[in-house]
Amino acid sequence: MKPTVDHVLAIADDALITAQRLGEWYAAAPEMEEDVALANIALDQLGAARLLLTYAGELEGAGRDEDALAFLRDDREFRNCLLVELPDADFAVTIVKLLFLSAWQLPLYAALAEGDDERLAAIGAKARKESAYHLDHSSQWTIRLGDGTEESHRRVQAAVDELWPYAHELFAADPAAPVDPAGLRDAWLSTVEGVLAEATLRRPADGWGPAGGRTGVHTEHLSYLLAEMQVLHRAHPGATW
Amino acid sequence: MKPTVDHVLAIADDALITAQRLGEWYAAAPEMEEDVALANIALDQLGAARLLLTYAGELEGAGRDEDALAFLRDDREFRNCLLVELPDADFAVTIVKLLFLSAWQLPLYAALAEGDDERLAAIGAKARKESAYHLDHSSQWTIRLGDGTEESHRRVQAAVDELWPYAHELFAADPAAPVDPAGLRDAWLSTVEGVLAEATLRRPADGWGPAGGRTGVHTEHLSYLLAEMQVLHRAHPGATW
Amino acid sequence: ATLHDYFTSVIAADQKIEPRDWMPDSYRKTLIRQIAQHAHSEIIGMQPEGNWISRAPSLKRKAILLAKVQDEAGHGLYLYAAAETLGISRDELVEMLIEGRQKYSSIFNYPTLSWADVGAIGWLVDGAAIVNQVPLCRCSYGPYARAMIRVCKEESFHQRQGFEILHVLAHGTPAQKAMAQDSVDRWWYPSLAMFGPPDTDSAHTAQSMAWKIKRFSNDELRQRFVDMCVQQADVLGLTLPDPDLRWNDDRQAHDYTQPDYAELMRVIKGEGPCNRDRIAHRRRAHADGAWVRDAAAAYAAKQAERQEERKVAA
Amino acid sequence: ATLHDYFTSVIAADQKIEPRDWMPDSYRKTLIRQIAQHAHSEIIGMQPEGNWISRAPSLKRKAILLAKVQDEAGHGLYLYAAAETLGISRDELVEMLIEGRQKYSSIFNYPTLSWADVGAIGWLVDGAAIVNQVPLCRCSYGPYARAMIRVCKEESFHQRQGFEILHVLAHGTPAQKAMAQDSVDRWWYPSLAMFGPPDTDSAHTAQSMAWKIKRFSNDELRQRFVDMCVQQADVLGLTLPDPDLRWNDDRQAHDYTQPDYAELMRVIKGEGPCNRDRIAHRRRAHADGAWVRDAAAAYAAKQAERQEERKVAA
Repeated sequence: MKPTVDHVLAIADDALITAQRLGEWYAAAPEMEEDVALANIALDQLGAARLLLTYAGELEGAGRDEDALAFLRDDREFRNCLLVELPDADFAVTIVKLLFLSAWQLPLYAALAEGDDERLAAIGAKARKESAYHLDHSSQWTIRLGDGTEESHRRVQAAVDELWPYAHELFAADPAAPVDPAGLRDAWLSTVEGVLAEATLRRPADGWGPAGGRTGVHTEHLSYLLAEMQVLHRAHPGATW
Repeated sequence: MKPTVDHVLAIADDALITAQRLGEWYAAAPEMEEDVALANIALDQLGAARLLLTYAGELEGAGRDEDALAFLRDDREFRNCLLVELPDADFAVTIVKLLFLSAWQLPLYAALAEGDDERLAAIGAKARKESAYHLDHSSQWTIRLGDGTEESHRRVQAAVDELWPYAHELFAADPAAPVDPAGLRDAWLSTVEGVLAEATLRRPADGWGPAGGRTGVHTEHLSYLLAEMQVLHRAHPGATW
Repeated sequence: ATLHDYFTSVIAADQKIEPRDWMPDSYRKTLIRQIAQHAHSEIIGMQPEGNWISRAPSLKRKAILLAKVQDEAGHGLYLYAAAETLGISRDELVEMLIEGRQKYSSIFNYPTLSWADVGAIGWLVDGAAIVNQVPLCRCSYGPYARAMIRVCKEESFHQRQGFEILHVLAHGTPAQKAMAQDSVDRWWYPSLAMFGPPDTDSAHTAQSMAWKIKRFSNDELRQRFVDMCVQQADVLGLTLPDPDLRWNDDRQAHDYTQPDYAELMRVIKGEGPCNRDRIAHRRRAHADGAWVRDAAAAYAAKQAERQEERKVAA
Repeated sequence: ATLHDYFTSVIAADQKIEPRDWMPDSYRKTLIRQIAQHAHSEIIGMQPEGNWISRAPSLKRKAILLAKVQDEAGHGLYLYAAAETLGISRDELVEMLIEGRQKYSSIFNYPTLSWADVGAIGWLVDGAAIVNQVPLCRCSYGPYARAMIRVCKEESFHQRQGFEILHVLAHGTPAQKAMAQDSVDRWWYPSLAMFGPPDTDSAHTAQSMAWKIKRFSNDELRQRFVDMCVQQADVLGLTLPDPDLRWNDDRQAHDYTQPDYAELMRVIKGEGPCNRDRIAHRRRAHADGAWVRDAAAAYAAKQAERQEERKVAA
């Protein structure tokens, strides 16, 4: 059975919005090496997003290509989780967002790679390798920040506390999805808890879990992000670039 | 002789972009009374902008109303000075921008009120009273900040130093304008120098004077401002609101 | 007669308690809590609507919205002033707000996701506020009652503006109409929840009624609001998202589905979509503005000193 | 033979000076200044183009632009590494950049006002950089020459991408074509100015030529660039904004109008449209990142200590 358009869009939009947020870091990372690394990760996420959007467009069968889906939907039509659209208030937030996301993307892409749908399997096989790098990169930074200075520990703990509730949305059960997200929670928890422990960080209690992204009810942040991302494309309807 | 469209747009766009920047302060001013005051000033500027844009549209004769001019031009078509589009990095910057602008708008509107063009005279007569309030408000704050604490003195002096070069653009000679801006410089200087003196602030030396706004060559900031301001209007071509 | 007797007789006679009058401590505390919560709601309420100032789709709408958000700041100011007549300072109240020790209306913890939400807030949220507040114009505490008269006048103006926004959208392009309906779908139940828990669960109602701070129960007000909205939704051409909403001839009122009070409790507890953002925004504004307030205070002190010196010299 | 004689003979034989070799102090200083300025230009040069990452009009263009800006960071890194072989640290160089004690290419003090500017920077600015840098691949200082080989390979890739952006625009809608022409109009003269002042006014040329750091004069390189662009502009279908540009059969080269060197001097002095923004951005990034770099250093120190302890314990 083919996956639904919305299921593919969810994964695609996670990657696209992540790339967009990471792209905001250009020439502003704490180290030049990190400028290179963040751009690399943004490129990986963008690459996966493009393949997934293209596939979603084909499944939909309405003639929308990757650009139509990226630039001509409004925020109520985006299916990404709330986590990825939150503003990157500081480097700690960026790193923890990436940690939480890539610890989810990695088992997801791995499962897709083994799944029935050939297209998703091919995309998953490519993206899982990249996810492994993203997870490693964000884990290393989480550990450095957590076990670094008092200031960095305080900041990264604040980011973990702030973002933890948003991780719940990633695992909302959906048996109709190509990979039921509920099944990814154990792998995620074991990865993330391990990193937090090594980083001398406190794992927050579970509780409040804001959601809505998968059904298009986002935070107030997403429409600003899209306004900027889409402005040029929309200003020239039908143009090619 | 009727004024040119561009001359009216210059004054209109100064007011419009000022209103847009001031609007960003909602629920974020240092005091609640100041939330009210900044919104008031934003409303005055917006009101003047609407009258001027409407008039510019009539002069142009191409059927563009205030909204078409506000929402459907891109940054290269905007005629505002660079000063008003600069980001309001802190409250001191906001106040000094308003001081510089209103010390220019007041004699400008006064001269328009006495001028030959009836429409501009009517707009000038209304707006000059508002400008007097804007000038008073920004002067009082400049003095309070300058003669307040060490920190506030430092911040407002930094804002004055940063923004001073941008004031030169306001006075570029243009004998064809309804009011030649060059003729406003003396009044401006005497007002602003008086305020700076009372605020115990140093008047910067004249020198570099970035320009380009009046011919549509702006800073990189304006297109972001417009992307946000215009996003909704542009997303629904032809709709009424 | 004791002071308490006098207080009771004023209330019984439907006259006003004024700041100079003796009043029971619990009456004072109840009023402080309620007025402060009301003031905080105005201040926090600037945020969801302010979110659309920069993106308002026409200059006229931008001006109206700016003016409305400005009015809310004004309402906050005179409500804080009314609370101050009870012997507490605005600074203390603001402190309690940003520390989360006092509440504001939970409705503002929902996000404004589209321009139509500005309309829906005006129509439904301000509409609910008016239904709540009109009786407060006759509240037993004078300064609060008088503040409410002014607030209600402006609120009903705002409500009409919200209605008009939705009306234009509902009669506009298909995309605009969909935007309006989506917005009403999201704001309807949270608006119903603004009247608080059902009377059976409401903690403060009985005492507040006796004191004539409150004049109608939560459920009475909620019913009044529903009946009002049904009619207006019809004019708008929009659907209230309640399949069980219908006229009940026996009750001479509409039957309707209750909002999810468990959700209301979660949002009050802090688990709404925007609780953290709203308070963080307020805290940031407060912290970022500290140097400005310090400067104003320092300048005022210097000026006072200078004036003193001039007097001495004269 | 003295060390100096040996140095001179290596240069004369067109061989490479390597970090281990003796070199005159002034040669070292000249190279440090030039390589550092080059590295700084890569780092500052990320900003004008990066300005369009968030708004790139298609996902493919976004990816290409992200990759390009990333390459610039990479170029910066290996140019700083080349400078470090001369006995100065990257930290010192970065410090000099953000304090304004070392320069970067003045071209990056112009704003990117449209998407077409990303194309124009690729085509004209990277094009000019390549004309400048190809001879540097044969520069007498080994590490710099080798860095240049790698940089030039990537730059010519970037130049083709820029050309392609403009080509698509110039063959697109009227609005796109106008955008492309406007962009070329704004970037043409600043690009010509990238080759520096005319030979008659150029301070460092003679010595640098003798040392084989520089191989052609400013005016020779500028001419080469003009001749190259004329042909490519023709393919693009865009006009170079110089009415006096024409082929001179005698010189077998194009005559052209010189850029405004007074403007160049003003921009170098700090009075370009974006000098302050570019440096402020760099400073802010440096300051905002300090706590992260501190954390990384602290963690590395702890790890080293732990390893030491493990060794002792073993």
